[in-house]
Amino acid sequence: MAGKVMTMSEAVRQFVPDGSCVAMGTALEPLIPFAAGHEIIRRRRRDLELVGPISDALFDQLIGAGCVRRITAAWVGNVSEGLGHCYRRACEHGEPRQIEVRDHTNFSIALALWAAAWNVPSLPTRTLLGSDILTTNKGLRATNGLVEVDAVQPDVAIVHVQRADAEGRAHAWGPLGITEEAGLAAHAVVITCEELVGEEVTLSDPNRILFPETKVVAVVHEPAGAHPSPVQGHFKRDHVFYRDYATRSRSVEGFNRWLEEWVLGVDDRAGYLARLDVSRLRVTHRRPSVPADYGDE
Amino acid sequence: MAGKVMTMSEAVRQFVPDGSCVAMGTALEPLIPFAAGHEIIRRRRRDLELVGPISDALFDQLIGAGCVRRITAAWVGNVSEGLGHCYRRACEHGEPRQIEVRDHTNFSIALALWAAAWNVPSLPTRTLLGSDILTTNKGLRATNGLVEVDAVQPDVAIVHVQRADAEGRAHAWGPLGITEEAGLAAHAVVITCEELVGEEVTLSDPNRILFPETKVVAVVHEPAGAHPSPVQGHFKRDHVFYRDYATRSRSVEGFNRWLEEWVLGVDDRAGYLARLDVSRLRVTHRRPSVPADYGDE
Amino acid sequence: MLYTPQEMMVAVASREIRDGDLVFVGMRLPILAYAVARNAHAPSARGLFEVGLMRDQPAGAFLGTMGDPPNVAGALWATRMSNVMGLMAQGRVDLGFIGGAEVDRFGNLNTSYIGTPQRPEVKLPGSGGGADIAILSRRWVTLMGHEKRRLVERVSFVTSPGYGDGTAGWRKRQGILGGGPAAVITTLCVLRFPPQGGEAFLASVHPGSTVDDVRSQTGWDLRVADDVSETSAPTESELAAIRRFDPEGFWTVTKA
Amino acid sequence: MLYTPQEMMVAVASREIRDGDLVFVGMRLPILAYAVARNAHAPSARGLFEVGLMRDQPAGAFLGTMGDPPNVAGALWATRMSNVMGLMAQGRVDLGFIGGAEVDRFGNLNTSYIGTPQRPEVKLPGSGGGADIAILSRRWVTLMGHEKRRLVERVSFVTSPGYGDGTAGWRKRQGILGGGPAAVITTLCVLRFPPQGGEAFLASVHPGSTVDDVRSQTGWDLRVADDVSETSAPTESELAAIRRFDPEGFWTVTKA
Repeated sequence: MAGKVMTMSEAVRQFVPDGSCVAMGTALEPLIPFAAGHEIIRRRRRDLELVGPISDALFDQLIGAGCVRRITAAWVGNVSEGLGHCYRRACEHGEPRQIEVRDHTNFSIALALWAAAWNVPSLPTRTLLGSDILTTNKGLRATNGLVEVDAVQPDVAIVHVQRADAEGRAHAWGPLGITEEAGLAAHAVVITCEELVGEEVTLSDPNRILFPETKVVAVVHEPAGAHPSPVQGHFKRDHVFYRDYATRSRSVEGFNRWLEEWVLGVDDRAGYLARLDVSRLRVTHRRPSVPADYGDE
Repeated sequence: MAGKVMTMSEAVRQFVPDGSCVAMGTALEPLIPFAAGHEIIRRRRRDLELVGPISDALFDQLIGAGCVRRITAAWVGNVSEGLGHCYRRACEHGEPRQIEVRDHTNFSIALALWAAAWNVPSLPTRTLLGSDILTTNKGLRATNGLVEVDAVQPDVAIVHVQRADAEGRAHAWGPLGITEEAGLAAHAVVITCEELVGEEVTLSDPNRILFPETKVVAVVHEPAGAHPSPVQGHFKRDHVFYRDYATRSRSVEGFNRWLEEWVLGVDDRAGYLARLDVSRLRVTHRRPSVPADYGDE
Repeated sequence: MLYTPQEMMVAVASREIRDGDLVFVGMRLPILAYAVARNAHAPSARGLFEVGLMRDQPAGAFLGTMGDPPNVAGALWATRMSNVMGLMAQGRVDLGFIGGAEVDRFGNLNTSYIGTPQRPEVKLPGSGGGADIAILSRRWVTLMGHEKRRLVERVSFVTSPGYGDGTAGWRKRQGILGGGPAAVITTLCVLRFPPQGGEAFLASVHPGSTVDDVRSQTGWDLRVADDVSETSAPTESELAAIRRFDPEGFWTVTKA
Repeated sequence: MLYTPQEMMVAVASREIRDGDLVFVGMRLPILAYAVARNAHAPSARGLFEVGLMRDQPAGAFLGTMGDPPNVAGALWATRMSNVMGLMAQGRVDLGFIGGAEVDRFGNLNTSYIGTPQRPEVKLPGSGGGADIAILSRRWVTLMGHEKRRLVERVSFVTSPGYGDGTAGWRKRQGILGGGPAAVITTLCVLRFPPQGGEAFLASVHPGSTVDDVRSQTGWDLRVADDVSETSAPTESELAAIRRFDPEGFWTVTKA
């Protein structure tokens, strides 16, 4: 298993330099690459632009840790709990730093990525008409009854999937949000996966492969790398963990203690998992898909 | 198996009236709904607009049979043999009738359908710049370094798939061409399938379902309904049949004899298959995909 | 029978769903409202979820988010968000639900900024799919706790447009396709709008509250319908359904 | 060793593929050219097919079309055409192949109309993905039988633009991203273009033909390179590969 396989630390070191534009959490609530985000925090990355639709807590953590220069997203908070307290502090008091916000809707951020995937400057849409979001994001312009959504091209899309092979052929299932367009738009894709499998698995179903392997620069085998977000067939969502984060992140001190406990105070995902019992979240009941027959002769 | 299941004859009678705009052959060479096209010919449908990318012989047959008013497509011919002789006669001599041609490229027809799927008047692209196709299709307009591709919204998309259930949840695999955007753009979708299966099969893999069932108006169980085009896991392409069609369709008389033999002279697909040995084309070697686990608890 | 204000809101919201509707189901309470309606008067209602799902029945287990595994198992379609939004842009979504932080007398929602965007007093999470639903669905409903600071004369920032400045034809002038807000369901009452849109009025008051309570808790001089009524309380079967899908009161019992 | 003109064309086409290239593989002969290159000097070349496929090895069996089942088995990606075209629009396709009916001295291709579009003498099948490849790939090559009526001074209809009117910077002035034609491979010879584009010149003549043969079969006063050479004949291994992937000569033996 050589190929593009590397550790999370190596992937972040190589492919998420300071100042990068990074798409994460592209499937909305499931498959959020928290392990990758936490490594970005540990490596003290700075001045990142984060691109996403609805972001469930991960963007809030990166903002609180001071990694973020700009948010280009439809929503930043905690889906089951409400507000993102670090996001609030950054926008309201510049704590720990000022950030720029480019508001989008879920639909418009998808179109911004499709524009980049097709290499056009913008795409038109009928959403956003009559919304004040048009006044705060100069990448959205109303023109004769439509809104032009400017292309957003991430330097890298970090995507957590159920399984991938060493060359980066990734299978993900369940709702995909804007995952496909994020990977096609980005200059490069980093895959983190629950299972690292052989190509006899991935190539058995080429329709399920998310991206052309030519876009994938790194494959990180990171089981439970999406915790506390859910992974179909592997893990349920850890609602309690989200609630604990929401409560503790209300104050800067509380957030910093949370960050020390779960991110800075551990070396890697293994260290994080050592402090946690994920077995209670593990999906035990199987629902295998009926195979498709790719027979050719 | 009630639901939306009906015969091909019933589906064409109800959902392909004279004058319809019909998308077919959206996966390019595979999965071409020949059985549906032949029923359209038998029912003497007239003044149709046909929408597709590269069309492999089916559009040529519909043109030769006098069903077609307009072609909105990237290519009409016989992929392994070359020219479409009925298409030539119609364009060159108005035989059997004049047709209007709205030339597209493969990329531009896909974008025209995405525009309809997203309900916008047009989408921009960087293809077509410098091509004279811009002079023959008024639905394509060069404007400041880009080309605007006007939306194309079929009344109905007819799609052949490997399997579907009675409600029209369809699974297709292999290259999809512009199938997904055609179904999302169209007002309605007619599914023809190799296998009619229960929802325990289709819902076992919701990521493989092509369209929202709310768009599907008819499901026709038509094994070998794509012959002579290939169907992954079921049938190889019948190259000899395409060659025979190419040879015989060189003359009007030859085409009419071909049409009598294979379309007008049979009542339905069963009659067509009775004149043919498809067993030599059947795929016998299996390549099942590795299942995806949709376990949730 | 005792019930919480959230249970009242869910019951009222579920009654907005008509049989056969394609419902764009938002976060939190609307997920329960769809489940309740589907199990009662709207057996053929389908749910569409922006995460990229369509369903014709509620999930078999509790959902903390629409992307939780039980919402995927048995789904009719698992796809990209842009495909789901495309259906809504085609006018195929009959009813949408949006959560709001602030609503004003013309049904405009603010989920972005309290105060100036440059230096807000409160930065709210943002639109998510809210603006998309407000602009593209045929009709929509919002749910929120009834507080004077949340029901305001005019929102400081219109994230999801209702009837704008309330003048006739405002939405059409913006080029908006969808029909606009049908109701604001709060912890105290239900506000509705004239058929052609415009200014919200008090349509019904939940049991235990009065018209005066509602008006005193509303940030503008709230109009009251001549036929203002009492909202019918959740039925036993509605409550049973709610408690089946939210057994621990995650959504329907106020947190301390 | 004996070989057919089509085998010569496939061998020459395969030599245009560089190791590591992402190749947009067109219909017919280019499918064989990719197979030959992949098995010889370009082991890491990948093939991209407009039908919606990416591969890193030739199909295991004969292909009548790129959508035949053997081309799907073992594919690296089976997807929508628009995704494949998007990659090309991003400049990620190194080399494309286009079949042409007519080519002119500036490398423009006509696959649409001979004569006027309103009432053509010959209606050709159309662009397919040809114009997309001509405009969006980094460089492209076309293959065609060498006949005077097919190699013309100026095509009557530009389906797939080469260097337009041949003036410097014509493609850039059109806003075209891709680099344009690199070679025209015919049954008699190979035409190439100056680095900055413009007019085709005779680069090499296939064994058995002469410069005069080629010029007399060409519809314009064809320039000849000072260092015009003889095209090297297909090697035994090239022919072996061609015949492995086209065992019955479906593509490489002229039909009676």
